[in-house]
Amino acid sequence: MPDPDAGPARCRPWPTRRLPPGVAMTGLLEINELCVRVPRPGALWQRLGGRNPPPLEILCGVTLDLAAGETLALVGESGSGKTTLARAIMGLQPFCAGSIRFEQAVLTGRGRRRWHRLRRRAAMIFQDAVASLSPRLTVGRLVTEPLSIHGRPMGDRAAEAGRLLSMVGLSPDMAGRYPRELSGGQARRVTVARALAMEPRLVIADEPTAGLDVSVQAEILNLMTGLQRDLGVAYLLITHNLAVVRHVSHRMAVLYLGHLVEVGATAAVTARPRHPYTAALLASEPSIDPARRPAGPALDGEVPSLFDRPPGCAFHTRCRRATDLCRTLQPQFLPVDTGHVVACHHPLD
Amino acid sequence: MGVALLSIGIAVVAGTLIGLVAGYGPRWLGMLLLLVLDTISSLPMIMFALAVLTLLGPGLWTLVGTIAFFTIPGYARLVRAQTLALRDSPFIQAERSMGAGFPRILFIHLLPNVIGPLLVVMTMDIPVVIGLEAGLSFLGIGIQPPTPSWGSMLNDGFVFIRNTPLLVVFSGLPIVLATLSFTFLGEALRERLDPATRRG
Amino acid sequence: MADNVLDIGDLHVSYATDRGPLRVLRGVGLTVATGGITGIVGESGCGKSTLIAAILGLLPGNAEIGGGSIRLDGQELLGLDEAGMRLLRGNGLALISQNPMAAFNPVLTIGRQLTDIQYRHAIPTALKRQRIVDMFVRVGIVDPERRLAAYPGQLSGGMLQRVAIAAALLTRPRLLIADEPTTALDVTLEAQILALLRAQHGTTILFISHHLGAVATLCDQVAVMYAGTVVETGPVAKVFADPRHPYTRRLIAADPGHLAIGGGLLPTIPGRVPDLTQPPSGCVFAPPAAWRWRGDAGP
Amino acid sequence: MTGFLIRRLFLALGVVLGATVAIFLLVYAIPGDPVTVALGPRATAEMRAHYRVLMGLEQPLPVQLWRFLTRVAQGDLGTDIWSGLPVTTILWDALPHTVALACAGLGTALFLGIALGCVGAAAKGSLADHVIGVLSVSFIALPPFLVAIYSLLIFAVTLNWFPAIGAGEAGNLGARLHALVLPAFAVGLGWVGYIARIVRSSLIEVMREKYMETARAFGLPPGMILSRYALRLALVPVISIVGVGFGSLLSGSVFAEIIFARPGIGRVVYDAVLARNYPVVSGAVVVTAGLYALAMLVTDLVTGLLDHRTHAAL
Repeated sequence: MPDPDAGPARCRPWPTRRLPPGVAMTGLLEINELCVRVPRPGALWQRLGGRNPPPLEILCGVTLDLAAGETLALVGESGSGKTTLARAIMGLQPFCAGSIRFEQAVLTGRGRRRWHRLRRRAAMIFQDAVASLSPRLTVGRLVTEPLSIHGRPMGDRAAEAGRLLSMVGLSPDMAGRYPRELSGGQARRVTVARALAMEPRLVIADEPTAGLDVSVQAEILNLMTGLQRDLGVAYLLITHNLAVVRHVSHRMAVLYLGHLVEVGATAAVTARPRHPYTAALLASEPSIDPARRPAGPALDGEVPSLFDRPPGCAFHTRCRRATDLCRTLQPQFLPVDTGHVVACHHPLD
Repeated sequence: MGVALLSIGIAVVAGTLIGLVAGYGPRWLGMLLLLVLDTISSLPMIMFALAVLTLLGPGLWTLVGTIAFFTIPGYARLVRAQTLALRDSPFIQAERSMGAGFPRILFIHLLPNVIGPLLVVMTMDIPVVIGLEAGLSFLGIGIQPPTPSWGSMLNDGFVFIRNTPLLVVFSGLPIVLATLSFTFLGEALRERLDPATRRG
Repeated sequence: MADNVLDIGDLHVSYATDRGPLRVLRGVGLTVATGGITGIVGESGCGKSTLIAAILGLLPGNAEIGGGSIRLDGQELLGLDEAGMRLLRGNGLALISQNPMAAFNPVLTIGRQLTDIQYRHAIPTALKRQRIVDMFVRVGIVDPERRLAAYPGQLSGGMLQRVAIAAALLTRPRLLIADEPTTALDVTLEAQILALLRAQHGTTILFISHHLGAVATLCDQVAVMYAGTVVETGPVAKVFADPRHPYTRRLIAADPGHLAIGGGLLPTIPGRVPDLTQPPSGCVFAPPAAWRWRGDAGP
Repeated sequence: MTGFLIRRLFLALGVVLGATVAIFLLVYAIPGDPVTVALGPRATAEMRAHYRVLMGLEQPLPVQLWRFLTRVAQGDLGTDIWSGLPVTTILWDALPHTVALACAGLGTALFLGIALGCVGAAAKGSLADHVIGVLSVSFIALPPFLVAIYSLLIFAVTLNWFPAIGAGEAGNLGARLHALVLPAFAVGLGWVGYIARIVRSSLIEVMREKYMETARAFGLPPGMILSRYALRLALVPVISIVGVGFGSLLSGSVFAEIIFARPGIGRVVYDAVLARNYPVVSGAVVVTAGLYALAMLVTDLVTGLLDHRTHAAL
């Protein structure tokens, strides 16, 4: 147990306890105690005096693993660090502590060659599909872009593009189009095709259905599940849509202000959330059944600013169960069930 | 007119390179280049051009070099701003996540998106530089006689402005026509390019 | 008719395009009962935004109203001139827009903008500011006095949406139009905003959303729009429990929210929304012949 | 805000310093012996040696540069080779004429440009908009010195409405203003077109923003919407252009000053260049660079007032 008087633990590594591997058969991706901090430039006189304010803690000691062929959903409100985690895994965001192990190769902050390898074996789908497509390239060129980056021989570029496009349910005729001529759903499919071009083991999908109509959302989700079944790719699915999480993910991890608060099998977590935040998140989701209207919002207030991170348990400012202990001491991760861990001093029953 | 095209061509190439480096390179280099560019644009162009041309002696290449030197900052700043706006955009992030290298990102993904607005500004600049060149010749420090120049013709006429005003009017007309036609050419080009760049 | 604040009958609106008129609204009929909350659901391109613009008289220049009527408390709005319309906006009609971040002018303070919308009232500025503070308290904004001096960029999205609601309520609207007010927000904030809107008893609200859960949570009545027409309308409980129109049925089925346990594939809506430059005659939903889907016999 | 100001101030100082070094190096790099250039080929060896020591030319480059910079920092720009007057005095006499010309030109340009831009944006797509568009483009394209010559020809020589040359009698404000009209017109015309275009496009862009729709949805009066909600933001790019423009306006005034024979800095530099009077040239460059830096600083302050978000940008 850390000393309760130590004050707010700023990015102190979490007590090292590996997560129970859950459904993991072969670890594809292991994230260990990952911390991301960004320096906060102070005022001029502060900089001259060499007294910069403490850096912003975006992610604090995140430990997660992902098995081949499974879907892990990462949920949390905006500002919880979901996208930062995804970017860190892809080597787009430097991290200050911790490690990422992908297919047994350890990746730290430096070393371009290793990231290069990861980028060949893993792919990311960005939140804004149209904006993530280079606007001056044709769709055919875009989907084959990873192949040419990694110098993968492809007999006929057009044929390869056609194959990738038809894999995601688009007509090969689309190859000549430009990103701005695509609809939201089509652009999304193109990004999926591009992500699958190198036959990756892992696809990180950042809000893959944000801004899409329900029917298109259903098509994209079906596409992703189908491809997982056929190709065995693992997904790290980042979303704030709990209905989607429940529908497509095997396990879920809940992030709050850069801390993981609960990890477990989706069915277990949604049926019986143990962290008050997870419970509130689940209760906030408007039900499609008018008969089950909530009496009031399950959670008051908003996520605190990163500039003003609360000491102790980051969630205590909004938690109805918070005690003095929560206000001073960061909770540790504790297993509550097989493959189900929670970081809370007073977990729900 | 050859002077104008030549100097703008040089300025565009140099400005693009500097702008790309300033926008995509390390932060300190960007700031340093920005300071240098600001300094150049803070130098009063015509006065400086006057000084340079008299000191180095008037000549075609001195003229071209001076004009190019002073038009570089405009292009470099434009390219830098565009690059800065694009460097954190999702599609560049996506390229990086696929493992694309620096030259690939720079030349295949950034440059084509920067070149549209650059062309537009370029065509708008040609008439300005034509005017400038004529102006310098008018002051007697551009292209030297006996090479004929619209500006020096004007200067010959200006001496007699009160007696034969028509001389001035007519020797000024080609300049007006040239600058105007280039401008409207540029406008037409802009109208063709702009919707595409906007949507893209 | 007096118990309906809004009464839209057979409204036709089309946009002039290069390919001929795009008929976005084709005979929309809709009523909003006094003091009630009516929801409109539909996917993008179904004409929701055009409908709002038509009610507010803010249709773009290339739009043409082809017929029908929009009555606010019995007063016909179509044919009203710009001055008459402006008298109604911010007086009888108020709008909460989709993206709270974009809804406020970024370079003016919140206090300034909320004072400006009370320009009709000939009361001292201090009193106007007091009214804003009172309203901020009512919509649950903590530290209301300080928020007056803040610029929109300094507030969070959830806070700004509360400010937007306060702004709308300040005008004591007869009809409050909420255009996807929770789309840009997190679930927890969405729940808070829905609860807040629910708590404004007596305010008539027209709530537009593509989120079925939000409509189910908030509204009394619902109208389902597809391709420029209202395909089904009725009390929320009835429509969601027992949808009669095939489109409504598929829309609800495609929403993963209705499935308690995940896995498998989601039902989708095959085919495309018809091209509204050449709308089909008869039922708009009929044309895709490929409607057959999982043994469903169709309409 | 304070931090922003200080940073901008440092940048302005850096720019002036850079300009000073640049002009120094340029003079240093003159082909041929500066002494010969200054004194002419007939000077005796003794005179040259004396002058060389006087100017500190026997010192190594960094020492000379340092001396030059310290002198400039103390406000000493050297001595006119021909008249023997301090360069500062000469420039100080010429400065008001140039500043007045630049301000008048810019003022006209701003007034006309904003008005035309507003009309263009309000009546988008109409005949008036097209006419304004074509006019603006033509204004930009016309070289300022031609505008000066033609306006001189039309309004001074032919119509005789305005004086053709000079800056007006000293002390007579009316005469001074009268003499300022044509040069200001010549200097500012190109900027009218430029500003009109920017105002038009940025107004149209701002009008499309979501918050403008909100303002309309609340029934705010159109006048208030235009002035308080739209123009304020639409003017931000205009102001930053004007800051850059002030510099080119200053140097653009060279032509106007020569053609209208006004005793401004441009005229002084032109004469000094022809006479190879280097101290005056370099002094003028330093002063104009200072004015430019000042204009940029003011611009940044004004944009900061109009849009508080710009503080964070630098």
